[in-house]
Amino acid sequence: MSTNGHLTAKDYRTDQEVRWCPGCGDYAILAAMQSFMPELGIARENTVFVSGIGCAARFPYYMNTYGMHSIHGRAPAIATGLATTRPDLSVWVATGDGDALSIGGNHLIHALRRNVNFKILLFNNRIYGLTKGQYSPTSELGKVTKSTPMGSLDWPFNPLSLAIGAEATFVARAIDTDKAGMTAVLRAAAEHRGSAFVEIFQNCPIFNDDAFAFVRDDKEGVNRVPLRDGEPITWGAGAEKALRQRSDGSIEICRADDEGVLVHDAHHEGAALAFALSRVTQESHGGTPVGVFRDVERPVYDDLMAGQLAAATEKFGEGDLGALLHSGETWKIG
Amino acid sequence: MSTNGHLTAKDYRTDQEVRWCPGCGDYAILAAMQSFMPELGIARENTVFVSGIGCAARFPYYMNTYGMHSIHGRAPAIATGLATTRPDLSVWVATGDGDALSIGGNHLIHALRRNVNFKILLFNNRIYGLTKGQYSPTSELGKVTKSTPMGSLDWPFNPLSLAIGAEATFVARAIDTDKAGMTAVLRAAAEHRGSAFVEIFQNCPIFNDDAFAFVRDDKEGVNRVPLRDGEPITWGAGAEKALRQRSDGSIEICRADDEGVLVHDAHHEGAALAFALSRVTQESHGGTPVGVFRDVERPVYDDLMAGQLAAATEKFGEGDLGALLHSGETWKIG
Amino acid sequence: MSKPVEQLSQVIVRFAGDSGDGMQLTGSQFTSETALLGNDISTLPDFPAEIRAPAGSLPGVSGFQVHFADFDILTPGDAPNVLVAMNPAALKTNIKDLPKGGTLIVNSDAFNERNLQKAGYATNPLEDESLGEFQVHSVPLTSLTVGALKGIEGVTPREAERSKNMFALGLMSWLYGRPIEPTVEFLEEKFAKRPEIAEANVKALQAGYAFGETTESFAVTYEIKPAKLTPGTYRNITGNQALSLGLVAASRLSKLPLFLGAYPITPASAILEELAGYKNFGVRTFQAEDEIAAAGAAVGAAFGGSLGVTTSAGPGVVLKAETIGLAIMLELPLVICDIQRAGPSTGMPTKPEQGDLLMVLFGRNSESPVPVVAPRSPSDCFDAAIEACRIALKYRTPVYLLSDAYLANGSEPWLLPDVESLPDISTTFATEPNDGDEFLPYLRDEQTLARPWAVPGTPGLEHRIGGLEKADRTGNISYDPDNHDLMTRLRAQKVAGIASDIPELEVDDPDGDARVLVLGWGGTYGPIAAACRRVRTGGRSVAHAHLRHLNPFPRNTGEVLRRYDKVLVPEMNLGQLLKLVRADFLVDAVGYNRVSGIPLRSAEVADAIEAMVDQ
Amino acid sequence: MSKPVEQLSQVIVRFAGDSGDGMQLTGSQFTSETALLGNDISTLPDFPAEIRAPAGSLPGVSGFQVHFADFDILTPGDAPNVLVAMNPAALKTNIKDLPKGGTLIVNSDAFNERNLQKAGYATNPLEDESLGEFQVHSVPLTSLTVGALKGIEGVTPREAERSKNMFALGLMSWLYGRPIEPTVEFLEEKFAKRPEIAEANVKALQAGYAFGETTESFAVTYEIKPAKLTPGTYRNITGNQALSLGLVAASRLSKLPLFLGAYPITPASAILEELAGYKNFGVRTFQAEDEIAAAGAAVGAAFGGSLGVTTSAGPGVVLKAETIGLAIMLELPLVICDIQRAGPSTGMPTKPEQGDLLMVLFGRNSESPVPVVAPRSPSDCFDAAIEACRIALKYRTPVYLLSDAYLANGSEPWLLPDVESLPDISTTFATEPNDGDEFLPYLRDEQTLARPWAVPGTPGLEHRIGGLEKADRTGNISYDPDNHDLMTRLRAQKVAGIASDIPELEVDDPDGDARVLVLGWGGTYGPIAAACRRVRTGGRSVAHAHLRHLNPFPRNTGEVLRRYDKVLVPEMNLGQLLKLVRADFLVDAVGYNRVSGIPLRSAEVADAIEAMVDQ
Ligand SMILES: Cc1ncc(C[n+]2csc(CCOP(=O)(O)OP(=O)(O)O)c2C)c(N)n1
Ligand SMILES: Cc1ncc(C[n+]2csc(CCOP(=O)(O)OP(=O)(O)O)c2C)c(N)n1
Ligand code: SF4
Ligand code: SF4
Ligand SMILES: [Mg+2]
Ligand SMILES: [Mg+2]
Repeated sequence: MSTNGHLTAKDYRTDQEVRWCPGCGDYAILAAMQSFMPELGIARENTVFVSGIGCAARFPYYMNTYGMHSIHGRAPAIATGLATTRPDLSVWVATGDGDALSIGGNHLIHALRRNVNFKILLFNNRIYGLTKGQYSPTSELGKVTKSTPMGSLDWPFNPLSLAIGAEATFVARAIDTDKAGMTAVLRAAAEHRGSAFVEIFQNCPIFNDDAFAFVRDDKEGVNRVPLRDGEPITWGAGAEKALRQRSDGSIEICRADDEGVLVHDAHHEGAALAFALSRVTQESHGGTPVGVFRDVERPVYDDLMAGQLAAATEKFGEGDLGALLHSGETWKIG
Repeated sequence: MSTNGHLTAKDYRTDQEVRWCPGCGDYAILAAMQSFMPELGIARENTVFVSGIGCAARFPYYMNTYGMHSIHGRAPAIATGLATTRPDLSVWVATGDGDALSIGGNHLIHALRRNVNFKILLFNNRIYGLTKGQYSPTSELGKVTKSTPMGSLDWPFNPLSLAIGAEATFVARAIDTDKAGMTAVLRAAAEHRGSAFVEIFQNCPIFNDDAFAFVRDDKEGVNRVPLRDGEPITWGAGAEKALRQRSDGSIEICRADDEGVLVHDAHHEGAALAFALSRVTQESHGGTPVGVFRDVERPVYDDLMAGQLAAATEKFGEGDLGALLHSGETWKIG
Repeated sequence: MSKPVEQLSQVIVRFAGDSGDGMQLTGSQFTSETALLGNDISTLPDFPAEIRAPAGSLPGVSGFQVHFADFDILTPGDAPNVLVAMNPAALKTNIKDLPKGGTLIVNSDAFNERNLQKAGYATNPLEDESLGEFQVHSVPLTSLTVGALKGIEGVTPREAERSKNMFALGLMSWLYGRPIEPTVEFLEEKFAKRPEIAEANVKALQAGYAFGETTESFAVTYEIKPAKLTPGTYRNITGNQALSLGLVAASRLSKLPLFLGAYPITPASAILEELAGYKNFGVRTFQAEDEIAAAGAAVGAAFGGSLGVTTSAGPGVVLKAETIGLAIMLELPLVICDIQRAGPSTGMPTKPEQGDLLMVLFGRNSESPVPVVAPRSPSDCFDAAIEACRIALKYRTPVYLLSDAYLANGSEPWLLPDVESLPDISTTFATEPNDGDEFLPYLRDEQTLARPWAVPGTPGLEHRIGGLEKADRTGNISYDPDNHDLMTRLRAQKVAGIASDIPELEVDDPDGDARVLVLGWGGTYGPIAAACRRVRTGGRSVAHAHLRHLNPFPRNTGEVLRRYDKVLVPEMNLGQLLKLVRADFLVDAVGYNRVSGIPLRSAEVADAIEAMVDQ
Repeated sequence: MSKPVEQLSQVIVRFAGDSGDGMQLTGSQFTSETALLGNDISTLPDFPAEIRAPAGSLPGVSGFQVHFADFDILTPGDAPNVLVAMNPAALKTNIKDLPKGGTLIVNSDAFNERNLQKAGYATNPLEDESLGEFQVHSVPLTSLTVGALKGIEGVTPREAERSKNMFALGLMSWLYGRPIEPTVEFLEEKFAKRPEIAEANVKALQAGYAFGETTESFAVTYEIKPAKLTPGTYRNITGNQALSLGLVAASRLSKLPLFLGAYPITPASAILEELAGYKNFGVRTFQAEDEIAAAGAAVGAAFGGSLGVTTSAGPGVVLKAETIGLAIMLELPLVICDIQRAGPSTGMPTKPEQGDLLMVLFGRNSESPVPVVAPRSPSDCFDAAIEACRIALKYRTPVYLLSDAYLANGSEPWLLPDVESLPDISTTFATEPNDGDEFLPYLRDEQTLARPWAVPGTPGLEHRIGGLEKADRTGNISYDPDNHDLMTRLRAQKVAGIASDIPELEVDDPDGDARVLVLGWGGTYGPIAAACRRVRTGGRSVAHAHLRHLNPFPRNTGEVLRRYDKVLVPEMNLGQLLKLVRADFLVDAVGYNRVSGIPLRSAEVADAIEAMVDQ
């Protein structure tokens, strides 16, 4: 009675009323995910969503798969245990910028370096939504929020730079309302064996409205820099702008017909280019790359673990409990 | 009765017997620190060492300053509270690869992004020393240790890449036995306002002997790539080798007289070059850069905090408790 | 031609509506108006669960209850006498609390098909029999408001509609004879930048007031005489506000700068947010990456000579345990505020509970004693915060302050203290060697057993402390068995000794002949005291003692308990204080336990007391 | 010409030397030899504090105590009869434990000026009067060893010197008539790759044995008859090994793969290290980034259908509290092993304590009940681990297993169980809807109150669980007050109900007329039972009951306690079980408490019992 077969987005809806605020970007992400899931061809019962706490973290309740709404920041740790013991499952983590980067930062970076086989969707709204509007680790410096009436003092993380610095094998960015772009990224993430890290720009109309208006509403592509593997990185209304690397390692804007325009190579083994691209931001360059920054192969933690179990069994035979208890120096009495 | 004035290394010794194993690299680091301290010209009583737990974390007991040997991984958090409230102090964190990168990873990256004014010395021996030899987050993949009899499965962190990805403003590397090099790095770290992150290659002769032999014993500089600000990056016995950047953002080895040899610029605002340099490793390039990778100015958390306090006082006047209690809507009875 | 005025002693009004309906504002303005009349007041908001649920849905209902009277009152009331329901969902979720014969005012405009369906009503309750037992006033609040606001320039129909809460407030103000001037002032200030909105709101308010006067729906209006309160200046205050002010006051009284390390969490976030506004008091607020860092930073600040404080709720407080253990070993002052909420785990984040008592006492590895202080009412959070800081500073120890979601969000009038009357809690840093030429960081004060607090920057007192067991006096690392036993006992004695430095447990037994003692602690003071009143009104005697110090207990606690035949311990948990007093005093006390995420109902507590008295 | 043989009933030998002297190996080989003779044995290593201290220093001393006898023994012994001290530091730190008249064997070669100074001896104790009350055998172990090994090719002088521990072992083996063949075999295997080293060690061993026979220093040799032990196959085992094997066995018995999430910490690391070697048993060990992740991963694995386990010591266990709270809400099986060590905070990491009982019971926010199981001896860790897993799986709940550093590192002969005799603890996953067509994840088993365990991959049972309060049966999020009260009580009842599924508390009262009951728990079984023996030998009666289940208590616990006039509760803490039994059963039990980081001394416990009996 597998649920595999001809599923549609509807099959992924649960009977729970969706309780995000009207206009929340989370709706669009949910819709995109529910539409994308059938394409994956994985049975519903073999799919698991794990989350921490936050608005974003309500996600599992709305996906008609297995799911766990756990505790704040710990979803990557829980998913690690699940994915490592159940390689047959498709495991997804839904998390927010506070959940993933504040309290859960350590689990995130360790999951990424281990390359455990699950996909992390970070709903970045640059604010703590659920606790009603304190600044988050991605909030811009000087942000005035409930907890920072005179402006925040902390320099924000760039989630992609952090992930790349943490040895991530797959790093991408999408926008809540860009269904096509997000679906492409989700597809690539699902295809990637190992940890995949996807930052999704998500609007929180209640506490941080229009934080990403510059790309979200950018229908003409004036600000969106699409990354397409193997293609030159160009953008603008007429694709007239482009990126190229300076000799000092940083990236500058040039014209599309200039020499040395960067050709995107998501599969490049070295992380330096992906890192440099992650530093291209609206503030610094007037453009925001979206798409897959990095997608490289590296041994996957769960596979390696399974491999060691197989190798040990090959070498010592399937464990025999009686023999194990009797191992070491024994002696008989009576 | 300030202890400032003409101090020597001896003044920084405590009456506690140093209890590292014979031959431990920690001794050299301690000696270098004790020699360097007087040069700083800061009174002993204004210096504080904070540590977590581990062999490295015993460091404060041996420095005749104020000190706290706290709990595993939390030193950066504790130092944040101290440095933020006491800008008059020189605060140093001594930590190990397990302490800083495993359990304490989150506090580390947050301290770095905030740019709190303290200096972090990470004694990297690529092993858990104090708990007697389990692999650490910097141990190489496949490492056989007590807890990984068939080899470790986790891809290691590159501490410098992680720090740069976490928006660190100062990132450097030194070697325990290279007193001159280490002192130069300590000096630069001390001069840097904000968080400074220094990885020190430290030998653990008991559980991970010779992990860094390739640079530690490299008196001829065959493997050591010294980073000198403003100078071309060259090395080798006759300084015949050099680094240069490929168009794909990665770094390659070339000859010192080739074109395009990288000129080191630790103060470059962009983090991309420092990141690329952090990817140059013995395994990948046959050379190991040491020295200051990155050293840029950015507003310091504690300064910003002090600034807000001053601005608020300027604006509202020094707080008056009576007036505060009576603020809001009040009414009189009787 | 004004209507007849009826005298009442007390009224409990509950405003309920959609999250977007502005019920919190309505409630608090009604409170302000009422305060000015000199009534005693107690209020309790009922926030919807964490996320803004869709408009009109059941989880989206927001409520605010105001209890006011001509005597000193103790709680916001078990159940309202008057319910104002702005939509069907608000009616649905609140009507079960309204007693028979209660007054119900509904916005009939909101009872359209869509809203009825969202609230799960098959038929319109205004049109069937279901509300038969209440005095129903069905008022088309929305259309009346929109009608009243016609012609104000620059106000959209939506904006006009949104003023309907002010219409409701106007109507209620009329009904209970509250002056609307303070609200007019408030609105004009709040919307100073959009005068047309101010105008709309004021007009709606006035229209509501006028509607009461003219409509036939309301035959009488009510008067509640001022209460006989202690003379002085009052302000209405919530527990979280009072706690924050208490911390600022403690900072001033101790002459130490306040450092707060916190990570946002319901229902504690408001303290971080409140304190972030007191920078001109030298208050530093640090929003940490997590609760561990928040506590750690507070310990670091304490080491540096600040008054270190960290705030959270249960799921965050557990994370601080290892750090508190360190502070116990370091013997540094630290205050940990736990605003308790319903659990376990994430539980019901917005709801109160008293579930963390045993956790704060025992939730650390090994023997790690800590004092615990718990406020009894919203305004008492002020004094309790100062008391927690006093103990922390004097005894160089972490102290837990146990508030809860009920105290945190509830409010009451607070008789403002004279700053001069507040206790001097100043402390001194060590500046000199304390043993000949030497400085021994663990040489204790003979009386308090506190160790010296020598802060960095003090020449000659350089020393190192840490979490490993330390030798008595010197503080050096020690593995000596007898030393460990000694230090373990010294740490315990230090905390136990605080008993001689806190007031004795007082008993409220007005009749003097009670055989039953009710023992409570912390936030249940109001409901228990109200229950005792009720029991006494019913002709029975009962004694009430309420613990503010949970560790150590006041020195006469055992004696008090043994004075009575029976002891009832009402708690919003499964019997945590109960366990402690049974263990410590071997009295066969009995618990009354409700773990419902709502404050104890005094009527139910009264029933339990009566049953025990009558046994 | 062999020397006279004297019969002894029991002996306690302590080997003490520098960390580099190989005392652990020496002790464990002496144990192996002794086991083969059929004596009962109990051993306890005494590791130096965490870091390898400089050679010859006091903190660098490493010890190993072996107690063996012709009867069943209960502890490694309070104090040695024989002390072997390899250097002055070892003498200094251990001599205070040797009773008057005890035998002292010292390596006189090591008593040079440098070593004496490092140990803080002003004069050489071998040359002054200070050792007058002992039977001192001053043997130049080093030079005798080096002499004996002359001429073995490829062995450096340093290596020869390092064999002196084998010389000492040989001598002791001769003295107590132990066969050295097993050690010869062991050495040949251990140094198979360096036969010259094997040869050196074997020669040293034999030389030591021969030395005993020939020297005049030793006049007699001793014999200890075999003990009457239950027939069967034995092996010597430490608590951590037994615990690890118990977990592997539980995995087999439950037919679930074992997943261990752990972060290294003394004294728990050995479990991670041990289990990492059982990959062919399908055991997955995950060395996490911290304790929170370790626990979290175990919860994730449990959700996926594994037997999820996490191990740590106090400072790590506190960090897991929030995650355990989640598991309580999720009602998933999980076993948390706490190898208790002396605290608070970092405390004395290598030393035992029973300080975490109240923490594991209460150290989480709100009402979050968990069963607790505590083994009583090293080998009992095997059964206790299976029992913890059984309860976790059957009741779908986290269970704490409370061992300690004493059990963890101590060893004793373990009568190997038949695999067939081990309990069947297999469990079943839900595979079908349980309410018509629907699957209700919180529909409980009527008897156990456990909810169904439906693992991902099961078609049709897709469901979502989480840490928010959930509605009875459906598991949907619920903020309903009555539901919360119900669920809180159901969770408590589920755990309380386990009382009917565990054995009654047994009382050991051989005389049958005891008026004093000694109640212990966990790792103090040995010392307390030995103390009771001693008391009875002294002619007094005393009863002993020892708790393995700390929550819930066995159903007859109250009845047992009330049967006696007085109850003494000896603990390695300040009275944690004491508090619980006083609260639960209102008995005026009294504590005997030592918090010294060393096992309770049975002589002292006996004194306390006698004092109570004689009162
Ligand atoms: C241990 C703990 N600390 C704090 C909280 C309170 N809390 C819940 S969600 C959250 C942050 C939410 O921000 P984010 O992850 O960005 O999610 P969003 O709501 O913005 O989607 C916080 C601080 C908690 N539930 N648990
Ligand atoms: C909460 C907690 N978890 C675990 C430990 C045990 N522990 C102490 S130090 C350490 C790791 C030490 O490694 P590292 O930081 O690299 O320092 P090193 O000893 O190598 O210098 C561990 C796991 C602890 N003390 N506290
Ligand atoms: S608070 Fe923001 S993030 Fe949360 S549901 Fe509302 S709009 Fe979305
Ligand atoms: S174990 Fe290693 S790191 Fe620790 S003191 Fe010994 S040599 Fe140094
Ligand atoms: Mg967010
Ligand atoms: Mg290390």
